[in-house]
Amino acid sequence: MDFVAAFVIIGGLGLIFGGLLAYTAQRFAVEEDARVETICDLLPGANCGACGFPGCINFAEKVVKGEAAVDCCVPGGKGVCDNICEVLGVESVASEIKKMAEVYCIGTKDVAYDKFVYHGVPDCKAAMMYGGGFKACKYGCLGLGTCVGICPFDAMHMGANGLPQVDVERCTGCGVCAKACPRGVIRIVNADRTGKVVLCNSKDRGKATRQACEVGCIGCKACVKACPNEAVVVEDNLAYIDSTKCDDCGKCVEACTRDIIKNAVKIALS
Amino acid sequence: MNLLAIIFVAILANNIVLNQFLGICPYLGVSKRIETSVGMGMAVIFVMTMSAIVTWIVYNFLLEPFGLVYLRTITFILVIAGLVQLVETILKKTNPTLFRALGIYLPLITTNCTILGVALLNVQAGHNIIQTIVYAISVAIGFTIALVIMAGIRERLELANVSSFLRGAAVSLVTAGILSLAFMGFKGMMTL
Amino acid sequence: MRDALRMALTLLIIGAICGGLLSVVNGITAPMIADRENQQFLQALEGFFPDVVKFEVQEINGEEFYSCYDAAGKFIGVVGKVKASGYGGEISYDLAVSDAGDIIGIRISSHGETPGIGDVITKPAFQDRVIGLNFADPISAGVDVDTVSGATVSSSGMINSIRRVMNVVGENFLGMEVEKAAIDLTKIADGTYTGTARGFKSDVTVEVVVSGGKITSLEIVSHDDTPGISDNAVKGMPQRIIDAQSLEVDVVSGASMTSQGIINAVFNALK
Amino acid sequence: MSTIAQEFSKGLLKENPTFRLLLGMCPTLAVSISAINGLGMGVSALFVLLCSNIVIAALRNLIPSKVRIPAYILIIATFVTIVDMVLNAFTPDLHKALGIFIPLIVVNCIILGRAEAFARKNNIVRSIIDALGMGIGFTLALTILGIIRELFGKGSIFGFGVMGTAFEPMGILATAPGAFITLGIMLGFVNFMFKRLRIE
Repeated sequence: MDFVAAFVIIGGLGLIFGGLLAYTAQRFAVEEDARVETICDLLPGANCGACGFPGCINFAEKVVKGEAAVDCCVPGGKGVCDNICEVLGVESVASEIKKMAEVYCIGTKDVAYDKFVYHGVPDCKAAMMYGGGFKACKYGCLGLGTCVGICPFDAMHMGANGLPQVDVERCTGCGVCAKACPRGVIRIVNADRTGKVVLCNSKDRGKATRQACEVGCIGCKACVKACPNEAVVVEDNLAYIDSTKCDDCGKCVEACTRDIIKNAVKIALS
Repeated sequence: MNLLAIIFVAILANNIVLNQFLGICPYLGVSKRIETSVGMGMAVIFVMTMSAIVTWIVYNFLLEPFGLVYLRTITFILVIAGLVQLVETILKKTNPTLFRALGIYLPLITTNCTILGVALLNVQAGHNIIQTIVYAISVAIGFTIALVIMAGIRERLELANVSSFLRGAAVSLVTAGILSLAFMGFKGMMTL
Repeated sequence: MRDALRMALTLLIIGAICGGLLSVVNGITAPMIADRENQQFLQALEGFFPDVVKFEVQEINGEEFYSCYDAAGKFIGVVGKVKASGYGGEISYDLAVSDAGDIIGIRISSHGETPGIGDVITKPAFQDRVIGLNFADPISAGVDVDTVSGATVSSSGMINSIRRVMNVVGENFLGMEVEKAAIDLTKIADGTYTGTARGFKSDVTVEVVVSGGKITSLEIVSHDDTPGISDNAVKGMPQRIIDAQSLEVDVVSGASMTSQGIINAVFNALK
Repeated sequence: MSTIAQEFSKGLLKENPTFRLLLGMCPTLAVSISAINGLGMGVSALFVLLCSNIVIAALRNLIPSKVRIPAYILIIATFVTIVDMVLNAFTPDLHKALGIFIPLIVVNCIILGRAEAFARKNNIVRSIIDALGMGIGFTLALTILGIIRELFGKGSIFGFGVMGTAFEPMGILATAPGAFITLGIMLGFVNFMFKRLRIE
């Protein structure tokens, strides 16, 4: 008797709930393309927003509806793009360029002077609210690690010199740090570029830069004159090197009095 | 046991999260933002009350007459799982943003110790149907209060200067410890 | 429609199999557990009554009382599995009373008292004060059995509960005339009497006026129990006692200690 | 697919259920008052996790995805009740020690968590290994927590007095706040170790 009662009661409850769930599943059915979930599993899931959509789930829905390009996912790169195309049955159009973040400032504590001592919330955006930041240079890196905290791939670590360092292997070029940096010190560049690069972001005129920092670019154009391939151009007191034209000859480095031009190729961090 | 005593004890003196340790996984997981906490609180209130009623009925009309008291845990957990799945499907349709915000923690309500705990406590204490409902609602409110307080604190903790190792769950556990210390103060005032 | 059926059927089958499996396993294990528990409790009883062989269970308003018999079938005593309310919530304990009415043992089975303070009730320091007392001795917290300092709430809770259980045991098992708080008003001469007893955490003094074999007025002269909590006891109890013209009134819930204190105080006044 | 060894070792350290995945908090906090309790809870949870992973992995294709959670819960609850009954009947003293923890296992998030995240997608062999890894990781975490709380809370380990009579036990560790704070600091310590190991 005991066996039958247990058998019937639990079985009965199971049946009631099975039926109830089946009914609600139909009545509240949400039309959802199965492919959305499969694609969502393929994506890195960092919700970094590099594709321009709020979170991977939204991107997956849009790409299935065809409202988003297949290779939007920057962190995923070619691999993810191929998988998506496979799921959607579309021919892959992945571009092979791998992107990377670069910190355009080498103004460490000892070379770049502070306007005042800041003991507020350890966050660059918060520091900016106090008279535009405690550093004399208006464009330099504040070193409070907003980018370190926000990086979804844990690719950004604070260096011993107080400036953030990019971990080349981990960085996927998603650009979250570039958007987060209130000073615009971080730029997204091609990971495989070679030649030289001007590691400064200061658009002040020479006199102001000299007062703020010992290594800031003063826009003296010495590098422009020294470069045999016209790879260097100066716009509002700041030098930029075009990596496609630069053949890494190093003449600009000798010409530069401020020791601000470094190698583009980074040695892997860890 | 008059109802006022039940309500007071369930919410303050013997808070289900801070004094009885039940429901910690969603408590830590969802209390990052106040909106999700309130959403989770509402879902828990609904599921807990419904499951308290249904389990009371099942226990008193199905299990006890047939002397199948040993099936108590399994039937309760089946009822709770069914109800949670129901809430999940309905929520997915009516409020998808809250559904995504709760994410993994909605199915985890099923294994949420509070709901099974309340069902078992009601049966053990021999509450009648009204006491069961009042107890379930007040425990759920206690859970929501603890959740919202925690969410409020954690939102401020994001900006605080917490060392990188203690950030996230570690610091919220220590905060929960201090909160539990505070709630312990109510314990002496009134006991069931 | 088809997968709806499949869903319902899956749950049905899994549920049924689980239910069946459980009942089979229960069928095997339940009898074993039952008689082992029986054995276990018998050993526990032997702790109190060495030569117990058989016991009967009787339930009185929610609490189980085990009357024990020796080999010759002679009634040798009662063990009650009873509850008291302490500081940290309910305390469940076993109280063993011999057929002569002496308390021969106490065993605390579960309590929520704060470790290090309230759990003195599990230690001889408290239990020896009560063991050996006879049914006839009046046991009331603070007057006959002083509470353990620092754990007043826990120990007075226990003592009041022991008094209550002794009355129940006396009445139902030992056939003694319950002398407890039922004072015979007619025998008391008119006049005003004062008495004190232990309330929640302070002494409660009352002034009782008796005339014509009736309590005409009952006033609480002094107490300093927790304001707010004890107020409704201070207001409620006198009226209840006067209406009932006896001390067998139930306590004001939520302030049971103070109410019990008032009853004991009146009892001491009219004793 | 990662190798068998990786599958097993990830449960111990990298994805330790208590310290990294933050699952199974309720029993961890409630039970780790003493080392023997922690061990007991860990072992019984491991056993149930193993059985349920096997059965769920075996049935993974038969159960329609819409009703998978109620079905898994039914299976887990059945195993827990069976373990409870069998222990109660055949090894009463072990059951007495583990008594209150066994019903707690039903609501242990690890088991449903692993069933939902792993056993549903992998074959039986992998599920067994995952269950072993996770179960032992959980037991380790619980025992360590139990040792710490018992050592400072009562001055003993596994019941043996260690700290001598002069030691004034910290009563708070036996209570609710103590559990929260100890686990919080333990999590901080584990994060610290992970950051340290990765950098070196």
